[in-house]
Amino acid sequence: MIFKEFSATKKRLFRVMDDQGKIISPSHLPEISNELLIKAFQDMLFARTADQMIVSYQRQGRIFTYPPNLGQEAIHSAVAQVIKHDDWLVPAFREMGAWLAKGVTLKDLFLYFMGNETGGSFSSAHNMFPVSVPIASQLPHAAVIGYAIKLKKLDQVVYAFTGDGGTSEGDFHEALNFAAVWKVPVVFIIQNNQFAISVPLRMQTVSDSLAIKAQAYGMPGLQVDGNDFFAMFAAIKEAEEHTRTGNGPVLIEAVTYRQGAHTTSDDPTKYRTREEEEAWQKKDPVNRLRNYLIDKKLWEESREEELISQFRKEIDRIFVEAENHPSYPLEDVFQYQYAEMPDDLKRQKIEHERFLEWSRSRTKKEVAR
Amino acid sequence: MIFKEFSATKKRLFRVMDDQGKIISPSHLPEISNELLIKAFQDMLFARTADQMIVSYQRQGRIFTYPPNLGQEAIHSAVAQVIKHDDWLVPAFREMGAWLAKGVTLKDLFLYFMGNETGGSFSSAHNMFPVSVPIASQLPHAAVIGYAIKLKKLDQVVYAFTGDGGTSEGDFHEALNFAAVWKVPVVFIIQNNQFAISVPLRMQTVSDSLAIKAQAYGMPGLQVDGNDFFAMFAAIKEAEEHTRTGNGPVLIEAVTYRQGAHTTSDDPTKYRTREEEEAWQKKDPVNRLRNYLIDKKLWEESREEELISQFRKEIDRIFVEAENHPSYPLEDVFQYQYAEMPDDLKRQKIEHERFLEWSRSRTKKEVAR
Amino acid sequence: MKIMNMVNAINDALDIKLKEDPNIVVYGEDVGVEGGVFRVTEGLQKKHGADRVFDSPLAESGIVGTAVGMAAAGLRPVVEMQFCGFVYPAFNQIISHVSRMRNRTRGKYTMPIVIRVPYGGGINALEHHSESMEALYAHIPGLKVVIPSTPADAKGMLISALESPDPVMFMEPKRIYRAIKQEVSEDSYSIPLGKGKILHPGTDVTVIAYGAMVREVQKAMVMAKEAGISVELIDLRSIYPIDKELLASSIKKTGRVVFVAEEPTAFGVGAEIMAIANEEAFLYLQAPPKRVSAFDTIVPLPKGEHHYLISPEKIFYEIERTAKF
Amino acid sequence: MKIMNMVNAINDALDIKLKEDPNIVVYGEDVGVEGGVFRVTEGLQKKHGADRVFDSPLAESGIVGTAVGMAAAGLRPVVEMQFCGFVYPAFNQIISHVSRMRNRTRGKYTMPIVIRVPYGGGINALEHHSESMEALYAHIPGLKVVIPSTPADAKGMLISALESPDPVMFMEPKRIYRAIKQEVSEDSYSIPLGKGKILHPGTDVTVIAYGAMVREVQKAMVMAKEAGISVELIDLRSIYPIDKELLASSIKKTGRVVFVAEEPTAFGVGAEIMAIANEEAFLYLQAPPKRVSAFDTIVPLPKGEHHYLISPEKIFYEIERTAKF
Ligand SMILES: Cc1ncc(C[n+]2csc(CCOP(=O)(O)OP(=O)(O)O)c2C)c(N)n1
Ligand SMILES: Cc1ncc(C[n+]2csc(CCOP(=O)(O)OP(=O)(O)O)c2C)c(N)n1
Ligand SMILES: [Mg+2]
Ligand SMILES: [Mg+2]
Repeated sequence: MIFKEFSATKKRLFRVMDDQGKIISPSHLPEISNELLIKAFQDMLFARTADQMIVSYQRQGRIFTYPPNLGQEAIHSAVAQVIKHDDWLVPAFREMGAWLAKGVTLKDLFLYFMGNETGGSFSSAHNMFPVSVPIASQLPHAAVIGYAIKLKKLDQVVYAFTGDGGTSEGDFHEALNFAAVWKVPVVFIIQNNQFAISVPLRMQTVSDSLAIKAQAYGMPGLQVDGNDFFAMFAAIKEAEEHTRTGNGPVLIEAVTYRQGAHTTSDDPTKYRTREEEEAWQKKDPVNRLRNYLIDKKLWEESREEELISQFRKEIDRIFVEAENHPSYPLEDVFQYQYAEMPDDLKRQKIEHERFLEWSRSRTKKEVAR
Repeated sequence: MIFKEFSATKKRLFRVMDDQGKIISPSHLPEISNELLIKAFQDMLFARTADQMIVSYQRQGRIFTYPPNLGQEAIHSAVAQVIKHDDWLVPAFREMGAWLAKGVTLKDLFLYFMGNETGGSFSSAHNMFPVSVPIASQLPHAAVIGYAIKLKKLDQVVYAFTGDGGTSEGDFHEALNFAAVWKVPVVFIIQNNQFAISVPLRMQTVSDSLAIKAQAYGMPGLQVDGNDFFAMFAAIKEAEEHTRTGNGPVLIEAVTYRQGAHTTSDDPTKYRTREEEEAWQKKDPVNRLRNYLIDKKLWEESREEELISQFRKEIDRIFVEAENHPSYPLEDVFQYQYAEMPDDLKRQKIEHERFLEWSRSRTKKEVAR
Repeated sequence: MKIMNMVNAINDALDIKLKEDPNIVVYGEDVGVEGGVFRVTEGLQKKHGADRVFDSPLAESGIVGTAVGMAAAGLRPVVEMQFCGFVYPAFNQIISHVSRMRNRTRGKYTMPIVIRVPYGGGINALEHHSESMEALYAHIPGLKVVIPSTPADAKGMLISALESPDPVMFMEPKRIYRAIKQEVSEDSYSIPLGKGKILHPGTDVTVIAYGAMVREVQKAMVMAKEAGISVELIDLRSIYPIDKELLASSIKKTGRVVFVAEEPTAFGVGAEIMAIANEEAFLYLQAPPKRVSAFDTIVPLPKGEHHYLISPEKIFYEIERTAKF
Repeated sequence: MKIMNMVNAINDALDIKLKEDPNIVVYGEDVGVEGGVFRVTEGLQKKHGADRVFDSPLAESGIVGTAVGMAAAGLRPVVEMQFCGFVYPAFNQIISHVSRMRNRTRGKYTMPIVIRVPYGGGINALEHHSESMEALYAHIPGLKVVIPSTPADAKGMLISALESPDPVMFMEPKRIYRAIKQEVSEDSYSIPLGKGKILHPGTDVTVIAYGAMVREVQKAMVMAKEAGISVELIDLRSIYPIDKELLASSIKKTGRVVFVAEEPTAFGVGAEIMAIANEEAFLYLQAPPKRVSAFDTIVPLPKGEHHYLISPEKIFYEIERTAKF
């Protein structure tokens, strides 16, 4: 009913708690067990810890470019608590908490950001697409996994992510339209973190909201406070039920803020103010949920420190493991391009190996001299 | 105020007259002089006559493929009465009446559909783009002519056409978004003629209307009875004023019906019923306006016959002129590709001429034998 | 055996595979009720249901993009691009996903997608309706690009494409859609992709062509024969992978190469053929390999197309010049 | 004269022309406030105003498509595509409109558009960030495709592009954006498009390269010199139009050709070079022209990129083999 009550056409943001973590709309507080709630919070903590460590690994030159998730964790955790084993996840590239829920191992994740393809396939994650770097191009994929689900009468839904910037691409439009016309089970989630690299939302679109774009496709649209775990959880839950029961796709705009840089090569001070950043830090999703939990005596600050240091150890152990992972052989450049390697590729490989042999013998000669 | 009163969000179709040509909403009857109204009607008659003659020329094998306009003339005539000399027209390919208003000569038009590029540039039409065959790809052009207008502080607006099918393309989305964000003077007109070749609207989109897609871009959207000249004229007028005075783009969905085939190579009986066709013929825009005019004693049936036979003579004269137009030389294949012909192209031309010479001498030899 | 033109043969291949493989779905603009603007999918929706043969919204990127999702989810989509000139909106999906998903996911997701593309000139078409852009696809790692020149090949090659574990750009020379009729087996049979075919053995000049140009070369061969030149005609059939072995052995035999295609010349398939002639048979070349392909301009509208199209006479002219070099 | 890297030089060219020509507008994703992700447009918005240097929504087809409209209306848009791998969504606009508007309208509307494209590998980038797809553009009639290899060339060639009456794909080898510094004139000067340049005269082997590969060839030349091989190095600079005259005269002199590029090999620029070697200098060739370019696979992520990138040693290896043939 949230989708009706807060339909994007009404221009109301759906929130359950305030910026301090006080419940402001008890009637909308979703049913969720204390266990699951604590798990959801721990998931957020874990993702945040991993995220921050990756950023520092990057500063140490141990991985390449990385897009920080800081501040957007409630969205990912909400999906994580709802998504089922057979459901599909079609990621953009900034929703680590959701990936982990689908079974992506930290090691694969590290390998990928270390620039090792072996990780990028997320082989252990069932029914999950790889990261999609070309903005919004993943959305048509999501749209039509749904068609396959319908055709095969499977009990699955698809969760698809994009950013606010992604809504400007033609593929956003085509994907949502296909999904609506074909009435398939997809939950489209826009992480509106206010920026596409340096470009602020107002230069991206002047529509009343991003959620209202759902109108263009005849699907329900909802604008949610993406830093409010309860609101996100309730929205995802309702979206999931709606779409799983054959009512077609839905669009959720999760309003949030990218607290970190766009990627580790970006410098946000060039395009936004310290005041803005601080204002949003006050709405931090982890803090809000923590406040709530502490208030309800479900959590203690003391426990957190220990937990995080445990996380850190674990994360670092895996990171070192990933660092020690063998770098991949020449073979791997070739073998996955086609099911059966075309003669031409075979020859390119053989020729290159011949060169490598020559090079080795040349080096030996040099050394011998 | 029509755009407010009939805003797409209210799901109301804007009409002024009924299917018989009776005014049903006198308060919305636009101000228009009798002279202009008669001109508008005659424009529709002329376009329809030309259109029908082209279809029959095509049947006689005298031109190639042609997309008939039958049934959509009120939309074009409304634009024709409002568009100014310096305004831009960015066509799709099915709005002949609007082209003629921009100064496209019938001869050019015929040449184009005869497959002669000389016509296709519409050289006599000031500030008008050529026909855009790749669906919706013209819309980004329209969007940003508006930017040039703004930057140069010109007093111009842009009229851009697309079909209902065109709304599914990514370029529709990107164009409307750019125009809205950059707040430029563009009137986007969707001719919703119910079909994209054989594909009916319901398989194209399931949004409440096409006009409501304006919501996704934060611009006004209006659904108009496209077979009602008064409604179209009022809508275009208001859109023009709105956008010319710096309020940004607007979207008009003109609801109509393609009474003819998609093109002369199409057979509509494969995908629609005779009943449907007949139902729409009853709403024919020319008949509706004629009824009104006769009722108001502004027109007599007798006058029409003579006028049309005059039109036919004129059209046929020009058609024959176009048929006698010299076919274009080899030179023309090459000379317009670049401002200065690259050496490579020059050589391709020279080599081909050498071949042609050889071919001629060979033929002579054959003849001599 | 049954007399079929290429439209019938492609339709037959789709029909057979739709029956055999429940994962195949066929869609695109107007392919359902209408049966495609060229009637290639005519009757398939009636036979196999609107779930498996259907119309899509008018959006090429969406059509190919959705095929990616379907393929990952275990289906085998066959999508139609209405004309070669309208594939461009789908380029991002083709290059960024279709062609590389297997590699990027180390084989986790594969893309058994067939993209059907009617292409080529000579049909008195509107602008944007006569393009021959096979070279663009051939340059993209991960795609297969094939082009039949006869109904029988079209059927066998399409069946192979529909069994291919990797994406195939299946380009259909629309100029000969209905122009060539021949006996075609009604059975399911396949012709391996990646293999060319010697259509006519010869000793003086190797002529390499594909699609609608094969027939034009055959016309030129009548003149060549009169002139006493023995032509070996190769139908390339597969642009990528390209049959270097076949090309090399023929070129080594004749020492002379003429390549014939509708595409614009610069940076086209012809350039790759020239490269192959050198890389594979340098010491055997007795004349510079020659490209007979289109000018580097857009295809003119019908009234100018005769300037642009490759005529049998022009092919003969170049064959003769190469033979006499 | 001032020491500049390529980023500075391009920025300087834009700055000069923005001053000179009021019709120039510069836009794209992040080019305004941020000054571009590579900082190429840094400071230009401050200097020339947000009306003329600005950010656009994230939509490449929209960016190029709007440039078409601007050009027709008398402006001279310079748009940035953030990476070569992200041009694909704009292909339809580039092929269907940018490249052919002049021809379709018989010169009524022209397209003086510059599309800037940072391209190439070797920068430890994410997937889709290392592509070299110049061949795709070179095959499209109506475009010019140019690639500088030094800051000074970048400036002069960009100024020419900004004065070109026709659309230019201005491809920037991002690997050497900051790696090469040199004295560059602060004046406005132009280097004609369509002309290559002999960087180093030689007699044994003609080596043809462009962009970031020029520097790699120069490294290989040290080895070649040691081995007693005299290399003539040509910086192609313009992929289309291509400087056949220069290529022909050099190849006629040396009789041997090695082409070096980052692009995937099959159906690439290299193929055209092989074709030109044959068409222009067949009787002079003493060894098969050789392509040293990338495998026909996607560019690996950084950890695998060393397998894929063209090394100076590999270039030398092929130069030597060709010289000794
Ligand atoms: C098609 C395409 N164009 C440009 C880029 C470069 N790019 C990477 S991320 C990004 C901004 C994305 O913004 P948004 O969708 O809001 O996601 P966010 O980064 O904020 O999570 C851009 C422009 C790209 N990856 N793909
Ligand atoms: C990009 C592209 N895809 C496909 C086509 C083929 N095509 C020509 S017209 C048409 C249907 C257009 O429908 P609509 O936009 O409703 O315009 P209408 O023909 O009804 O006026 C199609 C699919 C095309 N011209 N361009
Ligand atoms: Mg964002
Ligand atoms: Mg229509």
